[in-house]
Amino acid sequence: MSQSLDAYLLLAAGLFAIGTFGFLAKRNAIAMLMSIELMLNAVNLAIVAFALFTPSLGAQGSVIALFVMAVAAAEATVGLAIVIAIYRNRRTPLVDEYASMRE
Amino acid sequence: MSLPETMPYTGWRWDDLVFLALAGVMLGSALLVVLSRNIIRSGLFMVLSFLGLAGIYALAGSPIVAAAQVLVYIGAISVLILFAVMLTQSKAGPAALVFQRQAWIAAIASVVLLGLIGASILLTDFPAAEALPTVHETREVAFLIFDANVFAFEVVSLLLLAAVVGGIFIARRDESADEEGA
Amino acid sequence: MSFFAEAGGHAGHGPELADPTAQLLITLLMAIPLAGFALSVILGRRLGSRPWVIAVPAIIATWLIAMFLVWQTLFVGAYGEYGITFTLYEWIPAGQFRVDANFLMDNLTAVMLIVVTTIGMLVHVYSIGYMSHDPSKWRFFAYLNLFMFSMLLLVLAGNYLLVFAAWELVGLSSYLLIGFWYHKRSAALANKKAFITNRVGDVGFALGIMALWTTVGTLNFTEVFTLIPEKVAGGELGPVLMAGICLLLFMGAMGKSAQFPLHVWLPDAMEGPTPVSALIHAATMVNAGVYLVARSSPVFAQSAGALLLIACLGAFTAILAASIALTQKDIKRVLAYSTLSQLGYMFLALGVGAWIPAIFHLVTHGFFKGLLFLGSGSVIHAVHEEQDMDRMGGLAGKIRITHLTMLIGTIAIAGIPPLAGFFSKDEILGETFKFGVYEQAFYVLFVVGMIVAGMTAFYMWRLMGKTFYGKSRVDPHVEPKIHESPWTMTLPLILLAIPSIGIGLALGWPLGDSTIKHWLEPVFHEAEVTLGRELPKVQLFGIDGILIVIAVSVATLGIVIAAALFGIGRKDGRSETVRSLTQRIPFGPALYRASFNRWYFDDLNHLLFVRFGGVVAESAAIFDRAVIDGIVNGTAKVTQGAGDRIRRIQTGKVQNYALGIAIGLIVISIVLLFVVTR
Amino acid sequence: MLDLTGVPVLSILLAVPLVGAILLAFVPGDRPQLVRRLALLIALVTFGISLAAVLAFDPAQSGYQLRETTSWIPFFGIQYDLGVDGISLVLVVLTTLLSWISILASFGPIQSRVKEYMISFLVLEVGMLGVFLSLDLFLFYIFWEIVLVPMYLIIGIWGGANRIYATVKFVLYTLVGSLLMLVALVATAFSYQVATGSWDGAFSVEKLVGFGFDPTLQLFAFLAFFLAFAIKVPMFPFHTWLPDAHVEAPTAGSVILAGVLLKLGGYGFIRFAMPIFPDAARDLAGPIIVLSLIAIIYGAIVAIVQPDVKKLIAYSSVSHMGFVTLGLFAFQEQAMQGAILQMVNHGLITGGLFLCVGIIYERTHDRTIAKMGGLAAKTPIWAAAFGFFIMASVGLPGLAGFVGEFLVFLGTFAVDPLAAAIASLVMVLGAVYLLWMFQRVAFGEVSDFLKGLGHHLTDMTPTEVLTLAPLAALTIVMGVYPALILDLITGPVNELLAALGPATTGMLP
Repeated sequence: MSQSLDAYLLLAAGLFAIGTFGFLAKRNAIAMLMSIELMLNAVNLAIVAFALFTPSLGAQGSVIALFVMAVAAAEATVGLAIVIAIYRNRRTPLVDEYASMRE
Repeated sequence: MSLPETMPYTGWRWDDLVFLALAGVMLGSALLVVLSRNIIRSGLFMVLSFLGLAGIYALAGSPIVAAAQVLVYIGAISVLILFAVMLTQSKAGPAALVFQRQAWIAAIASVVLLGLIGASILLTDFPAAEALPTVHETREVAFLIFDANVFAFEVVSLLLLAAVVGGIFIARRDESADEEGA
Repeated sequence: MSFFAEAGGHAGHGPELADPTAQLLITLLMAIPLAGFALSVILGRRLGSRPWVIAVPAIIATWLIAMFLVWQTLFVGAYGEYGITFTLYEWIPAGQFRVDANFLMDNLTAVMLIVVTTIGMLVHVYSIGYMSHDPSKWRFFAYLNLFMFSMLLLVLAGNYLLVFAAWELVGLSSYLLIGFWYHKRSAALANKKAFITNRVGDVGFALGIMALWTTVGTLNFTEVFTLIPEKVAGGELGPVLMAGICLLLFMGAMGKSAQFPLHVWLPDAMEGPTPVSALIHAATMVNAGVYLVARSSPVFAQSAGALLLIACLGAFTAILAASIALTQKDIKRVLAYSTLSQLGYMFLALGVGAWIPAIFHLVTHGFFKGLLFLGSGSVIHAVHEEQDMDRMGGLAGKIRITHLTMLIGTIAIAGIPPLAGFFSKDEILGETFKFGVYEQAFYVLFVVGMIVAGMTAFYMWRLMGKTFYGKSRVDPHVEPKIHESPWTMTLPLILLAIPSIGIGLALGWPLGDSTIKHWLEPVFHEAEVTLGRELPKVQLFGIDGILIVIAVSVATLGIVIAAALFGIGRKDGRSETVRSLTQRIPFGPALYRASFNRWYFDDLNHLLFVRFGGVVAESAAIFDRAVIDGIVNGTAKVTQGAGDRIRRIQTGKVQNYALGIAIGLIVISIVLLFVVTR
Repeated sequence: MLDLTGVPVLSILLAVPLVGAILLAFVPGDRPQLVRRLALLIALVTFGISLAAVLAFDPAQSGYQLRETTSWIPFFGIQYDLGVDGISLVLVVLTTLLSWISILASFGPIQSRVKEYMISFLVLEVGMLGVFLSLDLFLFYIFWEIVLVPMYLIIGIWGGANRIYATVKFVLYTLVGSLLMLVALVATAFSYQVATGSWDGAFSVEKLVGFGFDPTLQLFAFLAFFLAFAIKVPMFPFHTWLPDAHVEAPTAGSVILAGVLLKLGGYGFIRFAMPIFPDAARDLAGPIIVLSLIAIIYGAIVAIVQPDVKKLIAYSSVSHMGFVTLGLFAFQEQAMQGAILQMVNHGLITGGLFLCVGIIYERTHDRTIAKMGGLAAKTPIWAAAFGFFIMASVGLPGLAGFVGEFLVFLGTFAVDPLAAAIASLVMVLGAVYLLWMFQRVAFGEVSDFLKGLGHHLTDMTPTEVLTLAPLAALTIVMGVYPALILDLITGPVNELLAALGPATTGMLP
C-alpha cells in the first residue's frame, strides 16, 4: 500500500477535499486560511508522490515541494497580515461581515 | 533490530501499517481542523495533521521534505496562525456562527469532489513504475536547489522578503490614526 | 522641372525663366511686407507711439521694387511678351499632385502691381495720420502689411493653388482689419460675415481647382492655359464640364469681388477703419475676383455660356447695388455699394469678352475709389467720426483739399471725360454693345449698363451734395472744430487725384489703340482668338462716337438731376422735392424702403442662415444628445438594469463565489470525465 | 543620416518612458516640483530619441526600418516585432512631441497626486508609441489596451465634475470595440494557421498583408476591426464618447486624446484593417465614405451650437477626423496622403486649441462661451494664439490644416466629385462655428463675468507660451513646407495602395 501511487494520491485527495470544505464552510477568516494550508499540503503531497513514482524526475519533486512550502509561507504571512489589518478596522474576524466590496 | 518484514497474523507490511496510521492521524486531525468549533483547537489539530504528513514524507523517502514540513509548517506557519488567532480572538464568537449557511452544500461539494478526484485517480493507469520509493540524497536536492534552480531560488527568497515587508506594512498600526484616536 | 520644359515647348507662347535678379526682386516683393508684418507683430507695443516705422518704409520699398519690375515689364519689355516665371520651391509634392511655389510676372501682373502697390502705399501713408489716436495702431500697421503680402502673392502666384492660398490670406487679412475694433460688436460681426461669405465662394473656387487638376493634371497657369484648349479641341472636355469648371472658379471670384448673391459682406466691411475700406474696396481684395477671371481668360473663353452668365450676373449686381446706393445715408455705405456696382461693370466686361476694358476699369476704379474712400475718411475725421450724411452738409469751404479731391473722384466715377472713369467705362459699354452682334443678350446688358451709369452719376452727386454743399447740418458742438486733416492724409488724396484725372487719358487714348491695350494684348490674345469676337475698328465719328455721346449725356443728366435735388455750391438740396417725388412715383415709398433696406438681403440671410440654420444646428445637437447618445446610454441602462437584477447573486461574500467556482469545477470535471471521454 | 545600425532605437524609445515611469514611482511624492521636472526630462529625452530615429530613417528605402524582431510566444508565432515606415514615424514624433508638451502644460493645472499623474502620462506614452511601432498584431493589441488604462485614470482622477461618467463611457466604448477586434485578430491568426499549417507569422503584419483571406472572414474580421478603429477615430455614429471625455479630461488629457489617441484609429485602418482585409475594405468603402461625410458635416453643424468651448472643439474633431476616414477610403493617392497629413495636422492644431482653452480655464474655471467676451482686450497674447490655431483649424493656407484637407478633397474629387463637394461644405461650416465661437469669446465688450475676475485674468505666462510655441511653429512649417511629411509618407502610401488594389470609382451609391 505504501508502495502504490494511488494510495498517496487518494490520501492527497482526501486532504484536499477536507481543505475545500473548510474553506467553503468556515466563517472565520483564520480558519479559512488554515483550510487553504491544508489544501496546499494536499497538493504538495501529490507532487512528492508523483515524483517518487517517476524515477526520471529524481529529486526534482522534493525541490518543487520545497518551493511550494516557501511560497505557502509567503502566502500565509501576507494573508494573516491582511486578516489582522481588517480585524483592526472591523473588529471581527468573520468574513461575511467584510462586505464592502459588494457595491 | 530485526523486526519481521510483515506484521504477525495479518501479513501486512510494517510500512503499510505505519502509512495507514499516519494517514489516519493526518486525515482525522484535518477533519477536526475544519469541524472544530473552537479556533484554537483547530489550530492545534492542524499542527497534528502537519506532523502526520511529515511522517508520510519521511516514510515515502523524502527526509528533506519531511524536515522542511516540520520546520516550515509546524515551526513557522502554525505558530503564525496561532498568533493571529490570539490577536483576533478578543471575543470568541458564538458557536452557532462557526459555519456558513452554505456549509451543507460545501460538504456535499467536497464529498463529490473527493469522489471525482478519487475516481479519476483510480481510473487512470499511471505509467509510473510500482517500484519501492528510493530515498533521495540530501546532496542531490542541494545541487538541484543551489545549482540548477538557483535563479528560482533567488526569486523565492525575494518573494519571501517581499512578503515579510508587505506583511509588516499591511499589519502595521497606522500611527497617525492612532494618534488621532489617542 | 516639367514646368519649364512645358513652357519651352510652346516656344513664343510661354513665359521665360526669370533671371536671378528678377527672381530676387520678385521674392523680395513678397518677403518685405511679410517681414514687416512679422517684425511689427513681434515688436508690437514696443514700437511705441510711431508703430509705422517698420510697416510704412517696408511698403515704400515694396512699391519701389514693384515700380522697377513694372517698368522692366511694361516699358522696357525686358521680360518678353509673355512675362517671366520662376519656382521658389516645391510646395506640395504629393505623388502625382505637385504644386510649386512658383511665380508669374507678366504684363497683367505688372498692371495689377501698379494698382496694388501704389494705392496700398498711399493707404499706408494715410493711415499714419488717420490712426494716430488709436492705442493699438501697431496692430493695424502689421495687418496692413499682411494684407499687402497676401495681395502681392495673389497677383504674382503662378498656379491656381497658390492663388487660392493668397486668396484665403487676403480673406484672413480682411478679417483682421475689418474686426480691428473688435470691441465693437458690429465690427466683430462684420468681419466674421466677410470671412464666411468669402468662404462660400472659396468652396466653389476650391472645387474648381480640383476639377481643373482632375481634367488636366496640373495647376500651373501656363500649362493649364495650353492644355485646356487642347483638351477642348480634342473633345475630351465637353461643354457642360467646361462650363462647370468655369462657374466653379467664378464662384470664388463672386465671393471676393462681392457679386450677387455673395455681395452682402462688402457693405458691412465698412466697420473697419476707413483706410481699410479703401484698401479692400479699391486696391486689393475686391479686385482679386476680377483678376482671377481675367487671368483665367483662356479657360473662360472656352465656355461662352459661362461667360454669358458672368456678364448677366455682373450687370445685375451693378444695377442692384446702384439702386441701393441711391438711398443710403451712411457716406461709406454709398461708396461701398458704388464699389459693388463698379465691380458689376467689370464682370459685365469680362463676361462679354472685353478683357482689357475690365482690367482697365479695375485700374481706374482702383484710383478714384481709393481717392473717394480716403476722402470720405477725411470727411469723417473732420466731423468727428460722424458717418451719417444727414448730419453733414456745407463742408466744401471748410475742408477744401478733401472737397476738391473728392469732387475729382466723383466726376471720374461718373464717367465725364476726360477723367479716368470715362475711358474705362465707355470701353466696357462700347464693347458690350458691339459684341451684341455675337450675342443678342448683350444689347439688354448694354441698356442696363447705361442705366447704371446714369444712376452712378446721380448717387455720387447726391453724396457730394449732401456732404459738401448747402447748409450745414453738422452737430453744433462739432461745428467749430471742423478742420482739415493732417498732411499725411491729404497728401495721399492729392496723389490719388492725379491719376484719377489723368490715368484714363494716359492709358486709354487713343481709343482702340491705347497703351493699356498694347500692354495687355499678349495676355488676352489667346482668349480673344478663342471667343472669336472681333472688335470692329474704332469709328469715332460712327458708332463709337454715338455711344460716347449717349454715355456722357446719361452721366451728365444724372449729375444735373442730383445737383438740382441735393444741392451744388451754396445752393441747398431740396429734400421736400425728393420726398414728394418719391411719393408720386408708383410704389415709390415701398421702393424707397426696399432700396434703403438693401432689398432685404440681410434680413433674408438672417432668416435663412442665422435663424433657420440655427434651428437646424440646434436640432442636430439635440438629435446627437437624445438619439445617438441616447441609444448608447440606453444600451448602458438596459445592461445596468439587467445587471442590477443579476447582481442579487453577487453577495459580496468570497466563500459564495468560491463555492460557485467549486461547483463549476465539479460540473466541468464530470462532463469531461463521463461525457466527453465516453 | 544618422547610422544607428545595431542600436535598438525603437526599444529604447519604448523603454525610456517606461523606465522613467518606474523611476518616478520611487521619487517621494511630496516633492511635486521634482516629479514634474523629472517627468518633463524623461519625455524630452524620449522626444530626442524619436528625432534620432527620424535621422536614422531613410525615406528612400521601402518597407519597414529600424526593425527589431525577437520571438516572444513562439508556439503561436507571436513576436516582439518593432519597426517603422514613414507613416508610423511621423506619428511617433507627433506622440513624443505632444507628450512633453502635455507634461509641461500640466505643471500648473495638476496640483494633486502629481506623481501618479506623471506616471500615468509616461505609461500612456509607452502605450501610444507601442501601437505605432508594433508590427505584430498581438503586440499591437496589448499596447492598444495599455493605452486605455492611464487614460481612464487621467480622466477619472484629474478630470472635471462629471468625470466618472465620462471616463466609464470612454472605457466601455473603447473596450467594446477592442474586444471584438481581439476576437477578429485571433480568428485571423487561426485561419492563417489553418491555411498554412503553421503558426509562424500568424500575427505578423507583413505575412498577413496580401495573404488573401477568405471573403467571409475578411468581411467579419474587417467589421470587427472597423468597429474598434471607428470608435477610436471616432466616426459617426460612434462619436458620443468624445465630447464627454474631452469636456471632463484635464487639459493635457484632452491634448493627448485629440492629438494622438484619435490617430490610433486612423493608424489602425492604415496599418491593419485595410491592407490585411483589402477586399472587404473595398467592398465597404462606399458606406464608410457616406459615414465619413455625415461625420464631417454633422460634426460641424452640431459644433455650431455647443455652449462649451471644449465640447465645440470636440465636435470639430469629429468633423476633422471625418476627413481622415474619407481620405483613407477614397483609395486614392492624394486622398490618402492628405488623410495622413490631416492626422498629424489635426494633432498639432487641436492640441494647440485645447491648450489655449486650458490656459483660459485655469484662470476662469469656466468654459461656457456665453460667459466670455472681449478676451482679446484682456489677454491679447492668448487671443492671438487662440485665433492662430482657430485659423489653422479653419484651414487657412500657409498653415498646417490646409494642405491635408485640400489633398483629401482633391483625391476624393478625382474619385467622386459629389462626395468632395459635400465634404467641402465644411470649409464654410468650419468657419461658421469656429469664428462665431471666437467672436463670442474674444471680441466684443469684456463680459461681466470676466470683469468680476479682476486681475486674476492675466495673460499667458512664459511657460504657457513655451507649450504653444512649438505647436505654432510646426503649424506654420507644415503649412509652408509640407514636403517634410509628404516625402516620408509617399512611399508607404503607394505600397498600401498597391496592396489594396485599384479604386472603385463612384463610391457613393
